[in-house]
Order: sequence, then C-alpha cells, then structure tokens
Amino acid sequence: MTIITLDAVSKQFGSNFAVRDVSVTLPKGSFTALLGPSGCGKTTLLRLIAGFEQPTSGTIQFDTRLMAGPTLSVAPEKRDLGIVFQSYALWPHMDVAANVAYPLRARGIGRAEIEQRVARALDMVSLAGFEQRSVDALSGGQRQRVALARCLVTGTDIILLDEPLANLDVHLRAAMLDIFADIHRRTGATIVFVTHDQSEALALADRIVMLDHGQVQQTGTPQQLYAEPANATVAGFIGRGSILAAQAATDGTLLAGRPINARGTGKGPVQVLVRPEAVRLGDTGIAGQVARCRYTGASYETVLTLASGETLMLDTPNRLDIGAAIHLTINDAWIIPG
Amino acid sequence: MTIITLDAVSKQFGSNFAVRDVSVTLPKGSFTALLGPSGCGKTTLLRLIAGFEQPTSGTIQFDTRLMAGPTLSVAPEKRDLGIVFQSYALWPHMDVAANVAYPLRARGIGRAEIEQRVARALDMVSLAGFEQRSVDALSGGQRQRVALARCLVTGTDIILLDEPLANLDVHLRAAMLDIFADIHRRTGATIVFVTHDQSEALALADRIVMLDHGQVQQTGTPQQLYAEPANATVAGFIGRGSILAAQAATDGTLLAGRPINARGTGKGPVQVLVRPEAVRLGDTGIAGQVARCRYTGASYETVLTLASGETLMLDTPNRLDIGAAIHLTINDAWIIPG
Amino acid sequence: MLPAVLVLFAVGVLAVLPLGRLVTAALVHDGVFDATLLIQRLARGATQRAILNTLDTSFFGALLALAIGAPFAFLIALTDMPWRRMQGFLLLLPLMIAPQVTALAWMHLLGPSSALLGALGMAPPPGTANPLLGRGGIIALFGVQHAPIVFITLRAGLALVPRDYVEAARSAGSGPLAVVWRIILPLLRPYLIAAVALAFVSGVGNFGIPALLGMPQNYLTLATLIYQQLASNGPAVLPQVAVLSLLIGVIALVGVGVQVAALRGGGFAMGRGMPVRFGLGRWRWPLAMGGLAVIGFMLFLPLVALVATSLVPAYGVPLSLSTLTGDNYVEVLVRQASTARAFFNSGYLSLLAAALLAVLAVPMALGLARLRPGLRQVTNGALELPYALPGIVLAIACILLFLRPLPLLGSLYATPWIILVAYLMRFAALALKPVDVALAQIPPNLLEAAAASGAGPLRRLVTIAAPLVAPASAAGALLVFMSAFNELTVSALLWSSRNETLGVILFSLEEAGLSTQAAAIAVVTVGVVVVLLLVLDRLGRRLPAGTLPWR
Amino acid sequence: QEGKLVLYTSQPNTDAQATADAFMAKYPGIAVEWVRDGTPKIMAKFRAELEAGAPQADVLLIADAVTMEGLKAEGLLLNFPEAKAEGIDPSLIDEDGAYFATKLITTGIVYNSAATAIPAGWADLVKPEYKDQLAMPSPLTSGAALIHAVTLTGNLAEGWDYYSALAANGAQASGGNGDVLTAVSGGEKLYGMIVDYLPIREAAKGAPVKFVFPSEGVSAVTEPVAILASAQNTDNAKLFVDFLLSQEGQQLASDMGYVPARADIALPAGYPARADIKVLGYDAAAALANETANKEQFSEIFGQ
Ligand SMILES: Nc1ncnc2c1ncn2[C@@H]1O[C@H](COP(=O)(O)OP(=O)(O)OP(=O)(O)O)[C@@H](O)[C@H]1O
Ligand SMILES: Nc1ncnc2c1ncn2[C@@H]1O[C@H](COP(=O)(O)OP(=O)(O)OP(=O)(O)O)[C@@H](O)[C@H]1O
Ligand SMILES: [Mg+2]
Ligand SMILES: [Mg+2]
Repeated sequence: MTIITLDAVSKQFGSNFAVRDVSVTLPKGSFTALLGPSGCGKTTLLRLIAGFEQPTSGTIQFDTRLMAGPTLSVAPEKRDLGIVFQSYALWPHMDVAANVAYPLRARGIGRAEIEQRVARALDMVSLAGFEQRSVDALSGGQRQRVALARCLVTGTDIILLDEPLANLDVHLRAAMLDIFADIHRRTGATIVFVTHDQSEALALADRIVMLDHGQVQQTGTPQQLYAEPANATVAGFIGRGSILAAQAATDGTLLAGRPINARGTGKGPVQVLVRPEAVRLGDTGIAGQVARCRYTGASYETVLTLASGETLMLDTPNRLDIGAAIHLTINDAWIIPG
Repeated sequence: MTIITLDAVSKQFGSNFAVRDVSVTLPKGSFTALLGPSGCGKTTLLRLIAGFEQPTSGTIQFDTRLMAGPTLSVAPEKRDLGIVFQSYALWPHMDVAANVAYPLRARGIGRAEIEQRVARALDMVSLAGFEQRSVDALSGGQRQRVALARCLVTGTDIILLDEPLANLDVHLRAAMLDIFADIHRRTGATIVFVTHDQSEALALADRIVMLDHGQVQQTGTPQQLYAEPANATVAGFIGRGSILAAQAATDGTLLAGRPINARGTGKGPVQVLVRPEAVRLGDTGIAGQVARCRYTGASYETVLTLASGETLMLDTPNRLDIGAAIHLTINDAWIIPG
Repeated sequence: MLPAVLVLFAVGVLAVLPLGRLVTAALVHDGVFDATLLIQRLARGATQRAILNTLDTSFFGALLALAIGAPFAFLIALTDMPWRRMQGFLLLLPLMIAPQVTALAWMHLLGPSSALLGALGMAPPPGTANPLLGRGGIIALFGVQHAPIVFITLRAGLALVPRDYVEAARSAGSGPLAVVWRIILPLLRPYLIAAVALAFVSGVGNFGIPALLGMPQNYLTLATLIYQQLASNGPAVLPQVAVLSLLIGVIALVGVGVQVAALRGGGFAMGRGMPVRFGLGRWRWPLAMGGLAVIGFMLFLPLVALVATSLVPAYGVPLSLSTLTGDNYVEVLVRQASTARAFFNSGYLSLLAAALLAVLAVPMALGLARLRPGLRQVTNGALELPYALPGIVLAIACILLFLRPLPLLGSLYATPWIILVAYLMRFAALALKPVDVALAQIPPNLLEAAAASGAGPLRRLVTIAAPLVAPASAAGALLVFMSAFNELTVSALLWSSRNETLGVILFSLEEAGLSTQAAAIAVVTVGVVVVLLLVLDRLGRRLPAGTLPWR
Repeated sequence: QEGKLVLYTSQPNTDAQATADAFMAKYPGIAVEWVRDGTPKIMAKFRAELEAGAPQADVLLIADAVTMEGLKAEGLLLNFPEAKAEGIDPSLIDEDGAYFATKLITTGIVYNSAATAIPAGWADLVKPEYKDQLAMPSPLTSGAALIHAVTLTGNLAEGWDYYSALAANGAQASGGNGDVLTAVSGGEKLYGMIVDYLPIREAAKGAPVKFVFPSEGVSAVTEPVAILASAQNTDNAKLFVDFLLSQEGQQLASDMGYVPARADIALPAGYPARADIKVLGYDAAAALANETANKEQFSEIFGQ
C-alpha cells in the first residue's frame, strides 16, 4: 500500500535513452500494467523501480521516501519489494520451501515463523504440499507460482512482475490471471507488471501505462486506452481496429463522404479509430471490397479495402469471397487527438 | 506437391510414447496444422517426417516412396524437404544470402543460378536487399523470414514449420500469417506446421490434426474442429466455450431443464459444448449468477455460475457486477460424441 | 556409427596405446600377469611416502590455488572492478610459464643471493636454506601455478549465473556478500569442485616444481620418485617405473572422475541470461589495487628476480652496475646454435601439435557426442590420462611404442615426429575440452537445419559445426601451443640430435650449474609467450567473445 | 671417412658441440649427430632403445667408468685394442680396449666466499662449524658422485662412517653437481662436494665460490669413451675415439677447462700443477659389482 512516484525519470545506456522523462504516480494499492512493444523500455522502468538500475536523471519515491535521485540510490535489498522475473529466477539449489523462505531468512526471521509464513504463501498460490519439491521438477505455471509466493511471503507492499505470463501456455495463462487478480485483492499491494500483451493488460490491470521508445504514450484505465487512445501508437497497439482518414467539423465527422458517429474532438482532416465491433455490414453505406478473410472460430476476421485504398477490419459471421463488393456502416469511431 | 502418408506411426522414448499409432494422410498441396498442448508430440511427429527421428513402428511415405519403415530410414538430407525451426536455426557465421544459398550449395548448383534463386527466395519473403546482413543483426520476424526463404529456395515440395510464430510479437505474427498463406498459394507445396496456438491453426490451416498424448484426437477442417469437436479434449482446446451436462433425446435436448438447439447425436446424459457467441442474455431463460467479468477491449468476457454449479462463458458489452443474477438463452450447442 | 568408430580409434592411438604399453610393462612379465612387483613397490616406505607427499602437496596446493583464483574469478567476472581484463590476462600467465621456470624464479627471488632482496638489504644471510625448499614451497608454488586453472574454471561457471538469480536475491533483501555466499557459491559448487579437482590433478602430474623444490631435500612426490628411480637405476627399473606411473594414473583418474561427476551430477541447469555485475562503489579502486598487488607479488617479483639473475655473469654474483652483463643472453642466443634451434623446434612442434589437434578436435568431439554416455565418460577419462601423467612416463611409453619401425612410416624414433606424436597424445585433452563444451552449446537445430538442406555428414561438419566451434578450437589450440612450447619433461627423453626443445636446453643448462644462462633462456621464453599472448589479444578483438579465456 | 656418427654423451652442451665441431673440422666428410643428457638419462634412453631392439648410438662418451664396466660385462661394447692411446696412463684404459679415459674430472670441495671457515680436507667437513652447510651430489643421481663415494670410503680410514658423520652433521645429499654449484654460489649452502671444473669455471666469471683440492686427495672420473657393439658406423667411431685420445683432442679438453688424460698436455688455468693433485684410486670392477649395495648403503645413511 505504497504510492510509487516517478518524477522525470530518464535512463540512458550510452547515448541511447531506454527510458526518457517518465513521470507517473502509481497510487496505493493500484494494479498497473506497463505496456508497450518490445524494446520500449518496460523492463528498464521496472528495474529502475526495483533499484537494479540507477536513473540518469529524475527521482523515484516510495511514499515520501526518496529511493533514487541525483546523489542517492537505495540498494535493491533495502527497498523491501517483491519481484517476479520472466525467467522466474528460482534458485535451482534450493527446494520450493527454501526458495520461498529465502526473503524471510535474509530478514533474520525465526524458524517457526518462517515455516508458518511459507506455508501461508504457498497456500495463497495453491501450492501447499509442494514444499519439498525440487524446483526443477515443477511445470512452468508451478514455477511461476513459487516465484510469486517468494515475493508475497514478506508481506511486501510493492510487487513487481516482469512479463509474468509470457512463458505460459494459453490455459495456464488464464488460470494465472485469476491468481494475480486474487492476490491483488487479498494483499492490497501496489502491483506493477510489465507486459507486451495488450489483452493481458486489459484483463488484469486497473491502470495501464503505455510506453513507446522509452516515453509514456498514455496513462489511464484499460477502458480509456481502448476507447479513447491518446495517439495513433496507442490506438494501433491496443485492441484490433483500423485507423482511417476522416474530416471533422463542428457539426459532425465525415468518413468516405458519409457522416459517422465519432467521439472526441478535432477539426479538418483527422484520423479516426474504428473498432471491428463498431462496423456493420449493410446494403447501403460506405463501399468496400473484401481483401482478406481469416477464420477465427467464432467468426471471420475480414479486411476490406475502401475506395480510398485504406483498409478496414471487421468480423463477419460467414466467410466472404475475396473481391466481393459490400457496404457497411460505422456505428462508433474515435477521433485520435493530435 | 507430395502426399505424405503416415501409417500407424509410433515413437517411443524409453518407455514413454511421444507419438502413438498415428495414421494420417496429408494430401498434395495441403496446409496442415499439427495442433495440441505442450508435450503432446507435435514436434516429434514433425521430426519423424523430416527424418531426424526414426519411428519405433509404422511407416512414413512420400508419395509412393518409403521414407521410414521397420528396416529402412532415409537420411534427412536425402528427403528433399524444407524445415523451419522455432528457433529459426540460422547459422550465425553466414550472412543472410549464404544462409539462404546453403541448400543450393549442398546440391552443387552453379554460382550464377544460386544468386538468382536466392534473390527470388528473398524477394518472396520481402527481404530483397538484406543479402549482406549478418543474421545477428536481424529482428525476430526478419530471421523467421530468412529461415523461410532458406527452406523455399530449393523449390521443395514439402515444407515443415515448427511453431513458426511462437517467438514473434502480435503484430509480426499477423504479418507472418499473411506471408505463409501467400507462400502456400504461390508454391503449392505440401505444408505441415506445428503449433500449440489454436487461433493460428484456425486462421492458417486448411486441415488440422489435433494431437493429445501422442494420439490423434481429430483430423478435419478448422470449421469442423471448431463447430463439431470429436471429443471433450478437442472441444476444450479449440476456441472458447463451456462444456455443460445436458439430456439428449430423439425429440430434442434439454439443458437445465430447458430445450436448446443442439447439433449432433446422442442419447441420455450427454455433454454439450456451448460457444460464447451462442449465448444471449435475456429476461427469461436459464438462470445464472455472474462469477467473473474480465475486460477484453471489445467486450467483457463474463463467466456465470449456473444452478448446477457449472460455469458458462459469454461475452457481454458491459461490465456486470459480480454476483448479479441474470438469465440467458442458448442458440446453439454441440453434443460432444462419446 | 562410423564417427564413433573413428573416435574410438583415435582415442585408442592417442591414449590407450601408450598407457596400455606401460601397463603391460608394469604388470605383465614374460607374458603372464604378475602383480608382485606392484605389491612390492607399494610395500616400500619410499613409495608410501611419495604417495602421501603427492596427495598432500596436490591437495593443499589445489586449495591454495582456489584461495588465490576464486577471489579473482569473482572480482573479474562479477564486478565493475577497474582493469578487470588486464588482471584476468596477467593471472593466466603462471599457467603459460613452465613450472620449472616458475620454481626457478621464486628460488632466485627468495634465496640468500636474491639480487632483489639483496638490493633491499632483506636477503637472508648466506648459509640459509632457501625457504621455498620442501613441502611448504611446493604447495605455495602449486597454488600459484594452478590458480589460473581455478580462475578459468570458475569464470566459466560464473558467466552462466543469470543476473535474475542475483537480482531476485537482492530484492529478497540480501546484500551483495550474502548473495555471493548463499546463491552464487552454492550454484557454483560443481565448478568449485571441478576447479579443485583439476588443480589437484595438475599437481599430481607436476614434475618441475617438486623437482626443484623437493628433490634437494629428498622430499619426493611420485613424479620425482619416478625420475629419481630412472636417473639412479636406469631403464633396468622400467617395470618398476611403470608401476609407479600406474599409481599416478590411478590418483589422477580419481581426480578426473571427481571433476566429471561434479560437473555432471551436481550441475544445475542454469538459464542463459544477462551476466551478473555488482557495483563495487567506493571499493572499486582499493580492490583493483589489491588485485594488482597480489598479481605483482605472484608474477612480477619472481620474474624480476629471474631477470636479475640472467644479468649477472655467474650465479651468486650480486647485481650491480659493474656486474651487469648481457653475456648470458649473447651466449645462449648467439653463440649456442642449439638455443636458436630449440626455439625453432619448440615453435614448430608446438604449432603443429596445436594445429593438428585443433583440426582433429571437432570431428573427435562430434564423434564423442555420439557415444553411449558410459562409454563416453570412459573415453574422456582415457584422453585425460596422458595429460595427467608425468611427461617422462609418457616419453618412455612413446619410446617403447615407436622405436621399432612402423609399417609405412618407418621408425619415428630419433626424428622430431616422435616428439610431435607425444605432444598430440599429451595435449589432446586440452584441445578437446573447449570444443566439446562449445559443441554441446550449439543448438542441435543448426545441424539439423543443414541436414534438411541436403547437406551430408561431412559437409555439415565442415560448413556448420567446424566454423561454429572454431573459436573454441582456436582457444584449445592456444592452450596446446603454450603448454607444448613450455614443456620440459616429454621431450627430455625423446629429443635427438638437432631436435632439441627449449625445455631440454633449459634443463641441461640448469643441470650443468649454468643457472644464469638458464635464467636467460627462461626470460626469453617468458618474453616470447607474453608477446604471443599480446598478439593474440590484439587478434582477440576480432574473435567472438569468449574465444580467449581472458576476453 | 664419410657418412655419419651418432654420439651419446653426457658432456655439457657447449662442450659437446665444441667436440663435435672439432672432429668434423678434421673429418669434413663425417656428420656427427650428438645427443646430450645426464649420464643416467642418456643411459635410460640407450637402454630403452635396446629394449625395443634398435639402438641408435655408435659412440658413448659418459662420465664414469663403472657404467662402462657394466656395459662391457653385458657385452654391449666393442673392443678396440688398436686405439692410439699412447701417452695415456694405462691404468686409465680398459685392458681389453673396451673404453678409454678422455679426461680427469676430480671431485673436491667448493665453498662460498662468504664462508668463515675454509676447509682444507675432507675431514674438516664433519666439524661442527660445517653443520647443515654442506651440499653434495647424490650417488643416486650422479655417476661421478657414486665413484666419489666409493673412492672416499675406500681410501679414508673411517670408510662409510665418514658418510655417516656427514649425514649426522646435516649434509644434504641430492641432485647432481650443477645443483651443488647452484646451492653454494647462491649462498643457500656454504660448502659443497663438487667436480672441479664447474666452480673453477664459474669463479673465473666472478661467482663467489672457491675450489679446494682436499689434502687427503681427490676422487676422479675419467669420462671414458667407448664404441658400442651395436654401432652402425664402426669405422667413424674408431676415428672419433682416436681423435679424442690424440694430442689435438686432449688439448681441446684442456681448453674446455678439464684436466686432460694425457700427461703431456698442460692443465687449464685455475688448476694447481698436475703433480699437486693427488688422485685417489678405486677398483672399478668392485664398484660395479657392489653398485647396488653401495647405493643402498648410501640411501640408508642419508635416509633416502
Ligand atoms: N544493460 C543495457 N545496456 C544497454 N542497453 C540496454 C540495456 N538494457 C536495456 N537496453 C536497451 O534499452 C532499451 C529498452 O530495453 P528494455 O529491456 O527495457 O525493453 P523492454 O520494453 O523490456 O523490451 P522487451 O519486451 O523486449 O523485454 C532497448 O533498446 C535495449 O536494447
Ligand atoms: N529426445 C527425447 N528424449 C526423450 N523424450 C523426448 C524426446 N523428445 C521428446 N520427448 C518427449 O516426448 C513427448 C513429446 O514431445 P514433443 O517435443 O514432441 O512435444 P510438443 O508437442 O512439440 O511440445 P511443445 O509444444 O512443448 O514443443 C514429451 O513428453 C517429451 O518430453
Ligand atoms: Mg523486457
Ligand atoms: Mg514442440
């Protein structure tokens, strides 16, 4: 239950900015996703918070305690936080219980209490009874949960997760999503997790910080980022959708010469984001030609080419023939700012 | 354009069957996905076809040529096929052109022709101009495409792909899907690809062979596997959906005491698969309580608990409160055979 | 199948043949098995003492090597200590310098006539025995000589410890020292055991140090006991010597076995990842200085003493401006044609051995990988034996083997080629090890991709496997070259007219009491080695990382 | 007078080279191939070759006669009674002409110039002021040292008790003559038993050592030369033997710093007059017969 405040934090490797001028406040008990494409600086940002890297400039505070600044950097072991690595980083020379007990040992806590707290932490991740297992004998999801238990065991207020689900298969991933949500509810810790998978971020986080090229693109709730992306980068990264050119005026927005229902503000030529679920096929409306049709099970993801040459994505219940001419209406669009 | 025929193929490692009694025919020019959970034997099956493993029993034929049987095994280098590994397996000591040219060199083809065919292969994967690049200086998607070019360059009839998209990010993955489809169209080769990602299999393949525990669960088109899974394993693995208990009779099927529209045949107590898109909320119908609601962007994936204690998944446009009581109707269900 | 057969054949020629010949000499008399000689030998006090001394000095020497090598490995591999690379480079030098030269240098440093201590007024008074003589000195120099082995082995292990393991421990609340103690050391345990075992085996087979430091006081190890037996009784005692060689072989085998078991049984699968790097903060410079001081003491002081000795006209003459002379260098380098010849001979024989082994290592390692695990272990062990045995033993085996003309080749005896063959036998393990490791690290997919591309086994070997492990085989070749260039004991019995090696020249000068000339040769050899290493270091910038042990 | 000659010798490198060079200067048609090593090692090499059935050497030129006696007894040496050995004391020549002395290498006492007590004879070395300060070569390593031991124990009244007294006085017996020189000139020991030419030569270069011909007399080895029965180049070997025994060959030995075997050649600088060197005799045949016993006796005394 700690506020994490980053103020104008930058991190350079050589001349290359991995993180540039990031200012964010992560409220008490929030569950924040750091989202962005590969190489955008997510891991670096997490490592700055954990204290494994020192910012080139800017400050990091936990509540009112300065953790890193121009002249000072609190060592990672003094920051009292828990971190789960993408590789899980379980120590192969210790069994499950010893891995989980390690942070308590490092704090010099008594044997009896350690035992009890380890049992509690393993219970929380549904691994009671695995104490004596070698970590090499665990499946990916089990390892992940041991790593989680190790970071929960101290009752820390800050939990950092680096791509916690990246190595798990689809079904395990869904199960772990539930566990994370559950842990968050039960501990109330301030959780930060790194992911490049937008669906993970949407499903899990209550706040998303979207990064690109080391800079914050947008901060907000999942719904905000999905419905009202702050720029084309965010719009392109989160959810499926098409970005189309349109004309905005005070009395409405025109796309392909037809009025559409567009949220947001803008004037003159603008870009609008159209989500597949906002597109309906019809007998009239904007004309297009089927360019591609891909089966997804529930429906067919169809891509149309519009008269302007732009492409538009929508879901159709049936396979459409490539090249077929169709018409569509757009129920909802978002004028991308800037 | 080769028929690949596997007849009663088994492969044991020690006492453990990685592949058990697999018989499939992959028609000329087909694009087949080997789909299944981790460890189900997909890679082993692919390696059997490639000749890196010898079957414990059974035979493998390309057209009428016996490739592997009780007494014979043609070496991989004599099978004249192309393979792309999940790790790409590019040779770091050669540049892009040398990697792609290698299969031609191994066949003793002349310098001038090599150059020309390498250029054509690189062109096919949109990597013209990358000839002199070191493979270490390529992104994941580019490496993937180099590996693909290397396997295309000989004009082979059989292309094997092991989890070709697993290491790529979402956007690259979509782009590569297009490239694979395109290559298939242009070369007409018999393509077999391994994946554990059902959406990849649905989108790309014209046939899916679903494996579990080394055994074939179902073979068919993507639509068949999605709509009419042969058993609960396939039903649970492909697409989203819920498996519920129902009562089948000649005059219709009852679920929670109400008639539902169920395809398939069965008598007495059966299991039915209900896809989220077949569920509609309403004021009347089957009663349920919201157990979980997860944002996915386009909608909320909502899980209900039914009176029977079973859970049912559907998509709702809005977030429903946990615990809220609702009613629903089921438009379509599939009676899982067996 | 074929590669496996070829490997077994190669191992047979390189290892089993010479050792088998020795075993026959030891245990078969007049065509019947007869262990009485072995039992008689074991019953002797001198043999038992030598066994004890061998175990004692090798074990404590290995521990000392650990004490010296481990801190350096940690500081150089894990921290941001300034001048890491240079220190790593310097730390390898003791391995590249012949043990005899090391011993010589230290004796010259610490004896009553030490020019260096004399200049400082700290030399022991005349009549004081050299403090290095005896058990303590042998252990100390084993420690110095074999510290690089520990360093290299541990560094290889440390490079595998992923950063995540360390960072997970730090965010769990452990400071850097606790992390080293509770995470890194346990993870490194197999490497620690392997390092100690390797240093131990090196001690068992070492002749130069106990020869110079132990024999004057009749403190004999098995290696020096063999030498003394041969020297005093001549070849009449060949069977006896063979028996002693077997004993060394058994001890060495145990050491090798421990090492193999350590790296296999206890080995943890460590994920690859970014290497660990601790910030030392304000300790950076003090630690760098401390490291340099230790290296200076270990390496430079004795070398300077050696240089000082080489600059006086006769051993025992104090170094001063009036006694300073280059005569020893002129004598050995210009007047004695044999020295120049020896440089040439040692040069080309070592180079040939290194090149041949580098080329052979790749197919051998590939073949080894195909053997059944049990057979593979045995084969590896067999290959290490000629390296672990004292060179003089191997030399005798070679004489026994190659004296009679071979079909096609004729007699190798009295030609330089017998030395080359002995080098190939002795150093095969050195060349094979890095290649073996590198090959294991090549993803099998790379070779499979080549097969799927239509390349047959030979083509795969030449175009894929060989280039990929080239850095490793180059590193192995480098080790072979250095070792062969500095080697004294193998060629001691195998050289013939005009085929003398550097070691032979150095040894006979020392034996003739011409310590100053011996020192001059030693200094020149060290110089050549250092220059070579520097050239390699230059080249190393273009080689892949990890090719050179210090890069 | 052409072809080659294979020489196995224990002469130091420089001397071996000089000898070969001088011989080849005289017989340009003959190529001398020489191999040099300590006597035990060169013998080990020879024996190994013998065992394998292909001995390489034509001529042996090694430190001591006892080894030659042994070889002769085994019938490995070629008798060469017609050798031109005039001018050499017949006692230094084998009666059957199997081996011939080429020089006299005596063993005396060396001391470091820092030593306060100057030894005059062997008897001094067991005195308390020499305690723990004597280095001597081991008969187990050096052939000359074995003959020295045989000679001293045969001529001194105390016999082997003399060696026991040395051992009790802390003498260190190990290695060869070179090791003794290193120990004494390096100051680690103040006194040593050693062959004459090493300290005399080094002292001339400024090494802080002096050599004493003890008053009781010195032992001597003769560095005998012999032709092997298995020699391939017997004619050249005979020429070589004759050359070594000739005035020219003997002068060469003197120039190299050794006492020549021929009485008519002057001693090199640094030596007293030939008449002042009292060489103690020994019985080579007995020495050979008792070789093992003597070595064991020695080992026992010095606990080796
Ligand atoms: N130790 C380092 N030295 C030099 N550059 C680094 C270092 N760590 C990261 N970088 C660079 O900083 C940038 C951001 O890296 P970072 O690991 O934070 O990205 P990421 O968003 O976590 O990417 P991914 O999703 O691939 O893990 C990259 O360009 C990376 O190459
Ligand atoms: N060389 C081998 N030796 C022993 N067992 C093996 C070997 N290769 C595969 N197996 C076993 O065979 C089974 C099938 O493995 P396979 O690699 O084919 O699975 P997969 O379906 O490709 O899984 P994944 O999706 O994880 O790649 C597994 O239980 C695996 O452990
Ligand atoms: Mg990252
Ligand atoms: Mg697989």
